[in-house]
Amino acid sequence: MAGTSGGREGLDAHVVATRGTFGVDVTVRAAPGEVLAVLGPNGSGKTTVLHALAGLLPLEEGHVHVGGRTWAGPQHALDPASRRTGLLLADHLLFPHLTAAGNVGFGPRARGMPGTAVAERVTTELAALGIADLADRRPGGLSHGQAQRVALARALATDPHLLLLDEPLAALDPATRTDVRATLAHRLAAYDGVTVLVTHDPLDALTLADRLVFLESGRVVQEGTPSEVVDRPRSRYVAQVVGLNLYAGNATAVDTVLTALGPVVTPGFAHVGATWVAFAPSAVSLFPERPEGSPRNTWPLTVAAVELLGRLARVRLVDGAGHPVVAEVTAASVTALRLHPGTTVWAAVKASEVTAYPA
Amino acid sequence: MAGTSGGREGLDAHVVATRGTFGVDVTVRAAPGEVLAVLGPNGSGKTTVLHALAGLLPLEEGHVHVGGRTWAGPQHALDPASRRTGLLLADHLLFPHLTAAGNVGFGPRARGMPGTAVAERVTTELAALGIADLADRRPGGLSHGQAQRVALARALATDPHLLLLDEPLAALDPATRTDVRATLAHRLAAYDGVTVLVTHDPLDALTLADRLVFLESGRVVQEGTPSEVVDRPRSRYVAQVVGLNLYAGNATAVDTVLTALGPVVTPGFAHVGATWVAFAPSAVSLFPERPEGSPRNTWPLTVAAVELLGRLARVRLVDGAGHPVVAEVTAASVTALRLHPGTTVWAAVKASEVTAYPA
Amino acid sequence: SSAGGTGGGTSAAGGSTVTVLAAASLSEAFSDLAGRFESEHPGVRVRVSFGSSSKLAQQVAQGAPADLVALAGTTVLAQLPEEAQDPARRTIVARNVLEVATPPDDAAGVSGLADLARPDVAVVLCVETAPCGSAADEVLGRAGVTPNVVSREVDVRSTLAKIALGEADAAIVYHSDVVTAKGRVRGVPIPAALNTTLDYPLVRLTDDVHPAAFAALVSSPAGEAVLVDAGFLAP
Amino acid sequence: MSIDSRPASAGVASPLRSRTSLIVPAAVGVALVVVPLTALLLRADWAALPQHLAAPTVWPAVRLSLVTTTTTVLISLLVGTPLAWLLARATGRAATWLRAVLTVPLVLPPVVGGVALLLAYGRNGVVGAPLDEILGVTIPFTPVAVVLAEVFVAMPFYVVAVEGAMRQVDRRYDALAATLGASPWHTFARVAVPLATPGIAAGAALAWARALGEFGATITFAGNFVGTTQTAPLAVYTALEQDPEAAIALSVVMLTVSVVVLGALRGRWVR
Amino acid sequence: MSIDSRPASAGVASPLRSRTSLIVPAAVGVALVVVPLTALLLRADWAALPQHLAAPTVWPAVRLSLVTTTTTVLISLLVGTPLAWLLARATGRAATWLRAVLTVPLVLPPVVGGVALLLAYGRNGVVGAPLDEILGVTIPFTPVAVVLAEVFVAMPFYVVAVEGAMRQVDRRYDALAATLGASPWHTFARVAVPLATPGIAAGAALAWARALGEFGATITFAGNFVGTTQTAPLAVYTALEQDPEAAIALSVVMLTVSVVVLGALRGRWVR
Ligand SMILES: Nc1ncnc2c1ncn2[C@@H]1O[C@H](COP(=O)(O)OP(=O)(O)OP(=O)(O)O)[C@@H](O)[C@H]1O
Ligand SMILES: Nc1ncnc2c1ncn2[C@@H]1O[C@H](COP(=O)(O)OP(=O)(O)OP(=O)(O)O)[C@@H](O)[C@H]1O
Ligand SMILES: [Mg+2]
Ligand SMILES: [Mg+2]
Repeated sequence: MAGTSGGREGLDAHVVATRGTFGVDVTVRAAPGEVLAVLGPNGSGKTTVLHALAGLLPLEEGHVHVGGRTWAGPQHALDPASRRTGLLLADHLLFPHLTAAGNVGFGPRARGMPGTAVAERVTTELAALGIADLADRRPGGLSHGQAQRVALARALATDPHLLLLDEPLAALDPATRTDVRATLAHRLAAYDGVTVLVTHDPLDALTLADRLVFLESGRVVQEGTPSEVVDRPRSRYVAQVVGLNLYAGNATAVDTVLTALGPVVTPGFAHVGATWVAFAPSAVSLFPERPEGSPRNTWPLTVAAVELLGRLARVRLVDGAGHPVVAEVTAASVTALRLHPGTTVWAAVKASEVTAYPA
Repeated sequence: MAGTSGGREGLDAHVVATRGTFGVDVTVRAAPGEVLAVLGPNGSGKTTVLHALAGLLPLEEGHVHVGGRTWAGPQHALDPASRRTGLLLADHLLFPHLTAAGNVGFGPRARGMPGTAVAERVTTELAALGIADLADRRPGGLSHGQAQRVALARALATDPHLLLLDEPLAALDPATRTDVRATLAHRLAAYDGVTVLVTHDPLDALTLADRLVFLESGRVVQEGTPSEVVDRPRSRYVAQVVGLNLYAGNATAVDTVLTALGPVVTPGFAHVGATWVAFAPSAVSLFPERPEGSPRNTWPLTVAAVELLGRLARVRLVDGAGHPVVAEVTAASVTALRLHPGTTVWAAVKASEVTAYPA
Repeated sequence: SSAGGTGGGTSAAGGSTVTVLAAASLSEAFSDLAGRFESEHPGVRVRVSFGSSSKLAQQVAQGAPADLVALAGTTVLAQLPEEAQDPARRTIVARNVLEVATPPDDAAGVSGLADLARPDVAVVLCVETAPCGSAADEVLGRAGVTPNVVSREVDVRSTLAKIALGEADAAIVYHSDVVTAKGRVRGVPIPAALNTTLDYPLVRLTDDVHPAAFAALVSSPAGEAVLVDAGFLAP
Repeated sequence: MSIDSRPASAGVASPLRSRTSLIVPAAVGVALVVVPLTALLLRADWAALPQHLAAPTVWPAVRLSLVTTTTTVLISLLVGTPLAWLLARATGRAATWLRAVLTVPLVLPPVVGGVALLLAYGRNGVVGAPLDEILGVTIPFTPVAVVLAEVFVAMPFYVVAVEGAMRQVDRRYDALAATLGASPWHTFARVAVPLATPGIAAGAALAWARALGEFGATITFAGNFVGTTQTAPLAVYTALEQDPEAAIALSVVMLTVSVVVLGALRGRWVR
Repeated sequence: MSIDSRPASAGVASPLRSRTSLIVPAAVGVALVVVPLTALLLRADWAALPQHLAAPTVWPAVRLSLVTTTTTVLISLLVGTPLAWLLARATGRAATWLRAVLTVPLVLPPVVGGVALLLAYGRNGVVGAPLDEILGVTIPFTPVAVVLAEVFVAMPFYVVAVEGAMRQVDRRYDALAATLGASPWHTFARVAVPLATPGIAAGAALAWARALGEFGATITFAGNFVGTTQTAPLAVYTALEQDPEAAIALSVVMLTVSVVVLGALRGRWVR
């Protein structure tokens, strides 16, 4: 796809739109070639933003500039057909009357590509996603994951200036997902337009995206590079997604933060006031009795749930006031500690495993 | 749902069916109250099996016995309306003209439940999945994940004798997914019918299911309890899903297996002949030079791809003949070893980290 | 040189055509006469279109390319274009009288106008606005008979259908209609003293030779014979 | 997740040429219908209209038309909807031929349709004769005959249109309803009918309009008696024999009524 | 993933009662149409059929009917399909009223329709007069007039039926096609038309059948000239005057032709 699109100036959009009683007000910016992952809870407005960018939902305010051109502004809005987007919808919506090849070729054909070129392009796109043998199948004869790959191929085949992918990998089996993710990473690296990728899978976001945007209730709650977000989540939801325990607190001494859990000792930091405290579930050790020795943070907690994941177990705990702590321990410890909902245990976290940063 | 369904004798089905040129021939059995997870690559026939169980696809051979009754046999087949299934389809297919409440109440109402009881039931089901506030919304006004939860509520609301769930959690955000998974685990534990759960997420399978069935090309390739499967995968696909490196080999000495990668030293075992060898990605260490010391299995490999997952990185390597090895290392090592596609490194796995079992 | 229509007539290049519009009741007779004319005048085609008189009048008013129009009754003449209403342009080519029609089996036993007053005899008449309807009213009035009318049919065809299928026991239609029905209805004559006569004017809309010749054929003794065979009275 | 159907375009419409290629044929289509209607309106004798409408036959005819056509539409809905649904989901030759047979009344010249009705329900008819002998009921020349004629002529339009619409209802919804325990009737009433509503509305409009315009079968089968069987089109036709101006005035009124009824109903019903 | 539509049931059909509640009204519907047709077939004079069919006017009438009705359907497809699509996607009052106006020819007694056509395209008509003066073209009493009359009467059926079908096409497909760069025309041709095929087939069948049965407007506007404007229904009408048996025989033939054509075409076309 290299060189086919003119996204020299990337994406600059401020989307204010409503759907029923729900409103979004989101600013997204990306440099040419960048991949922007949009994450957020169900119903936070991710799809709504994609639709607004594609022109399927009118802006109430704001603008969409792509590659230096104005797709939507206060006076003027291009219709969807005049924007060059490649849109993959979460419920893929393949045209039921067209074969897989017909679906993938629809965009190029609609944009006037000659027949033989379309056929070639379709073959390439389908082969890249490992579904060349399904070219003549109608959507009715495809499995869910196969249909999703066809829809992805259809979005990619339009040489878009802006690629909008809504949960492109959700229906894929883990092995295929790895392959398609790699293919996609490869494609997107060579692509000079902007990609906006909606996903619920942190793995997708971390492996494919240059920047992450987290939405909640139609507003951006955090954005940054993957490592910024992973290291310093700034909302409970973000922390949950990247797999950290996160607490808001107040820095009271050079190395102690007062949180809902109680005072948390950290390796030290250089500021005062509102502070986030984060630590990984794997940093939490569980003991039947209050442990002695190095961990300086210990809390008595009650087990709420235990999830066995093969050799590992994820243990959800709560303190007396219901504040949650997630611990990751070996399956063996679950047996040894007789962990089951209701068990009371002591959790310990070393100060060196705690991260603290200003809110 | 406890006590409402008569699945005393569980599920005993042998499904032989075709869809176009594709055929499945699968035997599934489950005791009352058991949850059976069906996994497999896209297009392996998981949905086809569910449809056959629900009566949407005729059997060519075989039978379906549920709770001691024959739903389908050689002579005779109940139509879908006479089977008591709760079916959740992967592309949820909510009735577009009914509200969320109308969708959830459709089944109870169709089975003759009086109006007030239906309303109560609907409220309970929606509340359990955290979408009580969406009761009056039409599917057009729901987000993807919200719609999926409504569809799940609809399947659960029918008091089925056989619950068939096709990727019930795929569209949920990670936080909701955890919650719904917990709710579902709770529901299913109290449910005395059989649940067949199709999923691509090993986490769903491991946390919800009593037994796993892996399909490939319409045939069962492995089945067993989660721990059996996690510990001893018996196909490349299964190994990939549970996150292990797996090689077929031949036991030549008491502790060495000859595999495609070369001889692999194991902690020892008590048999000869065809043998599977498995080790976790996290057991693979990477070195710029051939390491000295304890690891007895070392191979020179080339990096094929590196995926950064926050603090961790997954490195895909191949040997000279293209056999793959996956390693999980810290993000720091990726920088230190300058790992990028094409780098040659040495991989080492301690013998104690290797599992070997007869094929 | 034309009165309301220009006709497809002789003016048309290559072979000439005479275009005739004729009342539906004339269809058998005029089809026959057209065939005769064509065999007597090789190279001349006669095209005849049949319809209800009022429809034909309307078509002429809207400029139908016709040379001749034959109407049932003189009342519709008023709907023709003014030029065509010139009495010099028309000749009466046939007449018709009313008759009582009954089903062939005559289950109700209708033997004359007076029987129409019996309550067990279901009578259908043409609608007042059609010539056969107003004429029937006139006759019944003259005879002092008040029949048990179940329907006022809009045209002769549906009136006859009711009788032929035995839905009604008697109707008042024209004699020619009974003749055309060929045994599917039975006719009971109405005394001349009570009866009325319907004139069939043939109006010349153009002055071309062939139409005039066709009009002459219709008025000729041979034409008269054909019309009489079809149940009309000579003018 | 639905895509909003409002166009995002606030001004510029770039694929104008392409839109033209739809609008031009559509405009031709509109013209083919509207030009003759306009001519009719232009030539109508508006001044004499009140006088024409005051004629004593007008109101009974309009009332009879409204009553019988409404009945016809109700019968079509009740009886034609299940029929359309069964046909839409039926496969096999029998269904194909039944479908074709049901379109026959569309093809039959209405007058012949009237004859067929007489042969069936008339005093000597296949059904009518026993009915007459046993129950003493005669159908022709009654409003029931008008309804029968209208149903015969108009219901096939409804069935064909609704069958097309029902076919377009995704079969997966039926299947899903069945797994939820819905009987065929429940699926029909709660799934197929609501999903095919636009088609049902269209079919009902077609049937109503066709019934309202029905002439040939009614005159042949039911006759033409003021107040009993003279519907509006028969009144128009009767007037046409003598006074075309009055007939045109009457039809203009009939049209206005029908446009208003259809416009109001469909605007509310559909969308 | 499609749900297979074959029923899984190999024998037992348990919700029989519920199925009955669909089948009974459907059967009533079938009876309402089939009983009169059967009566017609029973009373037809089969022995005389060959003789009736040998009449010299039969073949020209049938041929003219086939040619003009085919033309009418083609015009409806070409012109009515875009119109139906635009109406299906249009919102607002203008569209509502246009929709109602387009149903007027369904309501108009066909004879009045013929008068309207004469007023529009006749030599003194609104459009006809200039056409005659400038181009020397006259339309009435030609096969063109037959087609115009059939289009006027039948196309509205097509448009109404197809509009209903097009409305049922999920709007999300249009929107999706637009994001893929499809112009309105492309969306219409490649998405809307294929997805509405069952409705289009139904609409075409309706229009064809209606055109084939058309009588009143044709006889008024186009006249009744053998070979030029006498279509099959007019031939039936003319025969009815002299020999009802022949007329019925003719209509039976007409029906047979239409059932065969529709049965064969729709069987192939739809499904
Ligand atoms: N007609 C409507 N009325 C009220 N709210 C609506 C309407 N349509 C959509 N919404 C709401 O808009 C919100 C945003 O939906 P959107 O599809 O953008 O969410 P999302 O972030 O894509 O979620 P998901 O992860 O589940 O796909 C949802 O909460 C939804 O309920
Ligand atoms: N009409 C058809 N002709 C040929 N093959 C078909 C047809 N319909 C379905 N198939 C094939 O049947 C296979 C089974 O499909 P199924 O939906 O059961 O897969 P699945 O295991 O559910 O996959 P996924 O994980 O993608 O949902 C697929 O490979 C599909 O391509
Ligand atoms: Mg979404
Ligand atoms: Mg599937």
